[in-house]
Amino acid sequence: MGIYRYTIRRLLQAIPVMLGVITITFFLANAIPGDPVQILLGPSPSQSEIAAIRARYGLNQPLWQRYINYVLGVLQGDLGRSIFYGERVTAKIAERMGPTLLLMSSSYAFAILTAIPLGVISAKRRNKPTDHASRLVSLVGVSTPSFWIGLMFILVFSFHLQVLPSTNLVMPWANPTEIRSAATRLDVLVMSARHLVMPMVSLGTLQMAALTRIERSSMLEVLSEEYVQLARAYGVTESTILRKHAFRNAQLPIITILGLQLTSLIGGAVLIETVFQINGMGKLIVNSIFRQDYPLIMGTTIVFGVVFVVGVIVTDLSYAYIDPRVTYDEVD
Amino acid sequence: MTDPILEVRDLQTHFFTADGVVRAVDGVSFEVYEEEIVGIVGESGAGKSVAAASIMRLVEDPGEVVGGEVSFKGEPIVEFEETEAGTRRPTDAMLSNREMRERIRGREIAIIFQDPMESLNPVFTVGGQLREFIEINRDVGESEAREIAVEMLREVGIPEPRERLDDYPHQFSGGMRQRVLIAMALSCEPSLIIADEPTTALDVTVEGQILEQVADLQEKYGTSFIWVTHDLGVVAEICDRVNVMYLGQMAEQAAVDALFHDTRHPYTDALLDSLPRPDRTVEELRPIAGVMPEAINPPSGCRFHTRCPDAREVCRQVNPDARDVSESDERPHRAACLKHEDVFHEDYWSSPPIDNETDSGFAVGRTDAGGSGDE
Amino acid sequence: MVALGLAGCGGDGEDGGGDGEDGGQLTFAQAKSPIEFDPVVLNDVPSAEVAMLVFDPLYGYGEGTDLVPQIAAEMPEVERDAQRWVVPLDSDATFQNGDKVTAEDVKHSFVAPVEENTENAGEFNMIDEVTVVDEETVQFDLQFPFGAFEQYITWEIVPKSVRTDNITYGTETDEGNTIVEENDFAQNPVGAGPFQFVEFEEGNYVRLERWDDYWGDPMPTLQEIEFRPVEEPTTRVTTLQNGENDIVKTVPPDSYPTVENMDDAAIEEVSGVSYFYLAFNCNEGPTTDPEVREAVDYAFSMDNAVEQFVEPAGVRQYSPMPEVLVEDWEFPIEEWQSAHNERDVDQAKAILDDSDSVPDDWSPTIIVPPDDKREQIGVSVSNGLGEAGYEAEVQRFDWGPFLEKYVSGDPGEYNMFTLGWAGSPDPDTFMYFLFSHEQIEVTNGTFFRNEEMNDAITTARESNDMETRRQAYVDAVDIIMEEKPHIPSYNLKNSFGVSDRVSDFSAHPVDQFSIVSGYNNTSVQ
Amino acid sequence: MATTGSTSDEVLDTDEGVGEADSEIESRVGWRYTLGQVKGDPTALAGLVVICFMSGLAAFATLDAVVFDYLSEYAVFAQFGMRKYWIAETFWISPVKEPLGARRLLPPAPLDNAYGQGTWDHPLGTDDRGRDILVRLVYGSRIAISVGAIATVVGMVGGTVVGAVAGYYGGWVDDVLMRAVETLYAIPFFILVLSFIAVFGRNLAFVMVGVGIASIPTFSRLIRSEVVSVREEDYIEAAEAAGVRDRNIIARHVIPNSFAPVLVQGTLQIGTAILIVAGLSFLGFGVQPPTPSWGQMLSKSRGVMIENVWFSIWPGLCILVTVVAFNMFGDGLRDALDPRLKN
Repeated sequence: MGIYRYTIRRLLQAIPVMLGVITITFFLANAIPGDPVQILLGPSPSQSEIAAIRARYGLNQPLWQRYINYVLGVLQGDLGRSIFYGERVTAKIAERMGPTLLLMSSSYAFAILTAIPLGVISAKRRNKPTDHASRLVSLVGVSTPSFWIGLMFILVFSFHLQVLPSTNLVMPWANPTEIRSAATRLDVLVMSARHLVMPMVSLGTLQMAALTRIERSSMLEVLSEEYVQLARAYGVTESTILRKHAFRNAQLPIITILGLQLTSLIGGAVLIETVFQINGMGKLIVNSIFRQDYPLIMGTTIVFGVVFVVGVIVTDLSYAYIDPRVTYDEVD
Repeated sequence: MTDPILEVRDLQTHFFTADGVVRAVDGVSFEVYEEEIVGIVGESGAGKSVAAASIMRLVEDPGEVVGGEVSFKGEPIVEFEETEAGTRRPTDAMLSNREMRERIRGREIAIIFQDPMESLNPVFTVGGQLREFIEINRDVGESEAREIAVEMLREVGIPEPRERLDDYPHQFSGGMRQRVLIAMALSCEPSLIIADEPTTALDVTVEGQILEQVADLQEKYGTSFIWVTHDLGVVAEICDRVNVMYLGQMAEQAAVDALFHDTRHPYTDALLDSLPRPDRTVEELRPIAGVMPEAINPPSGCRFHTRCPDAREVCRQVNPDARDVSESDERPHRAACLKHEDVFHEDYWSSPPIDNETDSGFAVGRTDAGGSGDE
Repeated sequence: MVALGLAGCGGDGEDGGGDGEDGGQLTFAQAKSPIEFDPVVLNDVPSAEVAMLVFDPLYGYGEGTDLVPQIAAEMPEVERDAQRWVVPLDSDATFQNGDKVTAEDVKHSFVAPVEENTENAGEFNMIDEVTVVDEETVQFDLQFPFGAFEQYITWEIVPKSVRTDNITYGTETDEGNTIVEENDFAQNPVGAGPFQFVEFEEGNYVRLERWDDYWGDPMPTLQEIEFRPVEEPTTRVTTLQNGENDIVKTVPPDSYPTVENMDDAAIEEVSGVSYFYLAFNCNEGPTTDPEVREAVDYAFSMDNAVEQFVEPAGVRQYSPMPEVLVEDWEFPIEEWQSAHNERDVDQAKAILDDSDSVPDDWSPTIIVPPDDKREQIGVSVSNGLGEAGYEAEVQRFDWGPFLEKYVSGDPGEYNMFTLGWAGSPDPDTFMYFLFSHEQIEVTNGTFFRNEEMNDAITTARESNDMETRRQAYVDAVDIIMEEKPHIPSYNLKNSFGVSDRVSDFSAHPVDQFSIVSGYNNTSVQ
Repeated sequence: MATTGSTSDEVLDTDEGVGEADSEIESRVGWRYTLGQVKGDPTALAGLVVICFMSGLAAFATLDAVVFDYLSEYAVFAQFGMRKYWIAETFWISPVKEPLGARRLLPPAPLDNAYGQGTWDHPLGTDDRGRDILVRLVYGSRIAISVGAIATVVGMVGGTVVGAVAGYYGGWVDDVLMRAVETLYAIPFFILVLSFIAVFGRNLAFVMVGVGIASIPTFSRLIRSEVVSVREEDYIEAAEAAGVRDRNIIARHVIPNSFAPVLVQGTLQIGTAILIVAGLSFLGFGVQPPTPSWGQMLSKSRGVMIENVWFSIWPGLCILVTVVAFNMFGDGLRDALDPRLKN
């Protein structure tokens, strides 16, 4: 089966999952106590005004009717209108998507780029000091609350050393003319990198540690495989073995984990966005829960669900790309 | 006869585990001459594969070659010398890892592993893997390596080899993969190929075909083989000379006919008795009593005495090395058994027999092993 | 006359602030992100802080709580015993789109909150009619004589045509209010203030730049202001320390020494017109009994709590009247202060144990908003009651749920709560909203009913005679101090951590801060 | 089911007996072996020691904070003066109330800061209300350990049931259940728990259940794959052939035999749950004050981080050490159960 058909099939399979996500979030969000209209209108609204607002948000209909309308709306790409902002949910999410995706992808990049060498070195020098050190780092890494790392970073690097900014993430794609003290694209990129480094490391540490552990054990397993011995027996150098013969195989478990870890990455992003005042989806959803802005709660959760499902499909596709044994029929 | 191309003397390979030192190979000597197929036979755990790996210096952590000599065409692959402190250390002359990699592995000695399913890297094409090894070991360019690969695949009986180069290992059957591995070994044009149970994982018909093919190819290319197996039937089919290993040591070494027809060691006898043969019924088959003790705690004296039907008290005390027990007109025939009293000069025949037959070999083996451990 | 004089100097200011002099760019860390900039609609501090620079009010404040005409040409003419207020407008006043500020715009600014029933509607429910006398004169007719009205005409003026053109109106409700469907004006405000709106990204920044054609005086020195929300107070202090922001709002009490010890920053502060308090549920439950409220006052030490958790960011306050008002109105603060009980746990325990209203296993609920200081006050009360043998639970809620709960009157939700109120420099803005019966369930969560007190508040509200009003307020506060529906707690300072790069920035008791005014003009190096 | 119940139960009796004995022997042997392995693993042992220590503290805190509180309602106990935090207040210092004239934000004993010199009365310093940090850490262990453990048990039980049923029946049951689990997985767990708390309130019980539910996918996937492989083994087929009912097969044979990896995952999951709960507390969704919890202490310390960083460091370290311990023990357990993975 071709990659396109496979992708389409996976997307089709994702439909019931997404429907489930929509259903769960719809009923959960609607079960949140408190009347959003009350919050919207403030003290002493008139009856007719309440009625008008209810009609506007479709709250005057029975729950099942609203559910059906909502699902139909989602199918047409309409996630409703935020009660707090009065804006379309899709517009609000589009506005907040950038920082979150930037944060998540840079954290993943950080995690992968540190975990792979660390895991490989660890496996190569098994039970040597380097290995012990790397294992200690990963053990502590998976056990430290990410937000605490973030707080300590701010204290040390922003307050005491004053070398890194702690808030107001600058997007690398921001227009240089709109950014204070930035003249060129390069300035913006440098600023963005300086802003990103602390949130990225705080969020990425857990992933980095988890991946290092997997990389190490996976590498150890591959290095004891017979085909690696065979390569040695044919005079292939150790570095070539690591780089070529063992490396690719050892990445297979990593790829699977990358897809599944997305959910913990998203959870971490909620905290890290709060710590570093990053104006992304994580902060949006926490605030929406506080404000009982449930169209926004639902919309954000659904979008996160899509991010996750797409992430898993992408990892499966790359799995099939790396491992020829897996055909697109078999991946599931 | 000319000089042997490979000479192994008193090779010792130990594994240093948390539970103690495992003497997987404990003083093994043998040699391989040009254009011959030498068998190494033994039960699993006898140390055959470790011995084979030791020759290539491919023993993995926590294993280590700790003593003895291996020389290949006069080059010291393994060579130790005594230090003043009484410990052993590799000599300066011993080939460095780099020399091993660049001059010996693949180029001079190639290896074929037991499991064709595990020996090929699943994420690279068969052609890619072949080509890489050919390029490394024959100093040829990419396209030439490709031609050699195609030629060699055809040689080992893979149909449409050119098309199949771009296939991945999982697209080949087990037998086909083993042929690929054989092609891989041959295509590097080594002087010696170590085949570590290459046909064990295959079914009998495929095994037969491959053995035949190997025999033909061996003749054609004049390559020497070390054929590691637990199957005396295979040995009988293709080997010129045989080494029988038991618990890290050599039990008997002889030309193949002599071994089968003029067996000089009780262990070989037992092995032969356990071999199903067309001229015997199932009832006549006699499996070897008991299991092989673990190499971490070998019995004292002759290692086989716990299971040996001919064991006597002296066998508990004296561990015989393999010595030439051949008649003067014969080719060399070595055996490590004290019953050749004329060679070993121990009072075997006057020593009281140990009764291994009545009790289960397992129980006796354990008691004796325990007893000897206390001594 | 003063206003005219100022307007006359406008030309000079313009020259001074022109392209020749660059007063720099200011970054200002707010405590939260603004949401919208339509003064008719907005009802949160961060939005108001930005809007006050884009819009000029009819009257502004001087350095203290004194009123200064801004778009108005002079102080209003008060007629018919303060039931009619006539305001002449400054003929120079111009909106940023070049349109003149007219009486029609002023009228719209005052009637729109009621017509659209925005959250600010309550502020103007005393207005009977706004009349456009001529293009430069507006007349307000009130439903009753209302002396405090001058505090309400500090309202910011919006350009009617621009605003209404950018709003999509929906249906009219039964009460004659109009529902607003979309309000683009709130995202693209145009006012008559010294700064022009440039760009806004919710949660990220608001950018304003100097309006070089500002009609008023003085012309700001600052070229540009960027507001950034930094919600966490410690992080705000951090951004001051590492230079990310030039000014940070609200220095938390524990960070005072930290900011004071910074080499290149200082604290700028002024007492605010605000009042923070502990209130009781007088609707239902044991706290309806004045004795129980008395006992709670005995059970803990508000002095101690304020000293530990509020100072130096605020000061102890003994009545609902903030310091400024006590001074201006010469209220008998010593007398009120003496109504406060010193901590006496035994006394509290004795009262509570003997009281018929208090069950033996009474476990009161104290709800607090998401603010550390008010939470700490709540915990102090809880600890005090615990020592008296009654385990109280402190529940911290976010603003949404909190605002919903504290006006429910349900003792299952709360027996006590801590809250604060920021008003204008007139006692009415505190007394009416916090204690009048009319505001019960709206902004008064005590449900405390006392006709005498309510009458006094109404009398004071509907009068223009200073002495009558003062006496009425004294009477009302006396009752409050006696009956204790509230235990007054503290007055918060409007405090800012200000980098040394910034000069001539000023904290303000009512407006929070002043960037540019008759007495200051902020600039950044 | 009801009508055929009696007969099949009879059939079952004999079979059950056999099956039970078998699996018990098997698991007992397995346990002894596992424990033996763990004993030889210093890291796992160290983890176990820390876990036992923290659990001991938590048990003590639960006794003092919960059991005594409950008993104090009975006159029999109340007359001894038994009450909430009795032990702490009698022998040491109250974990929830600051003493009169308490000094806030003191540093650990030998140090000093803007608030004064640390004293040995408060070896780790005092918090934002002047309460002793050490005693609050001790009592905070209760929340961390109990929430971590209970949430994990909820997830484990839920996940085991779902995974076992899906794996055993296969077919459409499997499809439906696994799709449902995937759905649960597709909603980021943090958001799931947050909404769960928003719906049901900030009760600790709901936090535990919420975190538990959020971890169901992990367990159900794990046990499903185990079940699928165990199912193929002979003794299940034998039981099936003997007419043992499905649910009994699952309960008595399949689950016990698939339990090892679930236990390993469970140990690791407790650590994860502790981290999640700390994160929730940080956002303000934890236990209500004044009940001490590590996450809440961290959250409170944020406001005075610059002035007294120790208030932030201690609870952070407690979380770190506890989670490290669970990870070390979990790793050791896994190595013991699956020596192949051992390094």
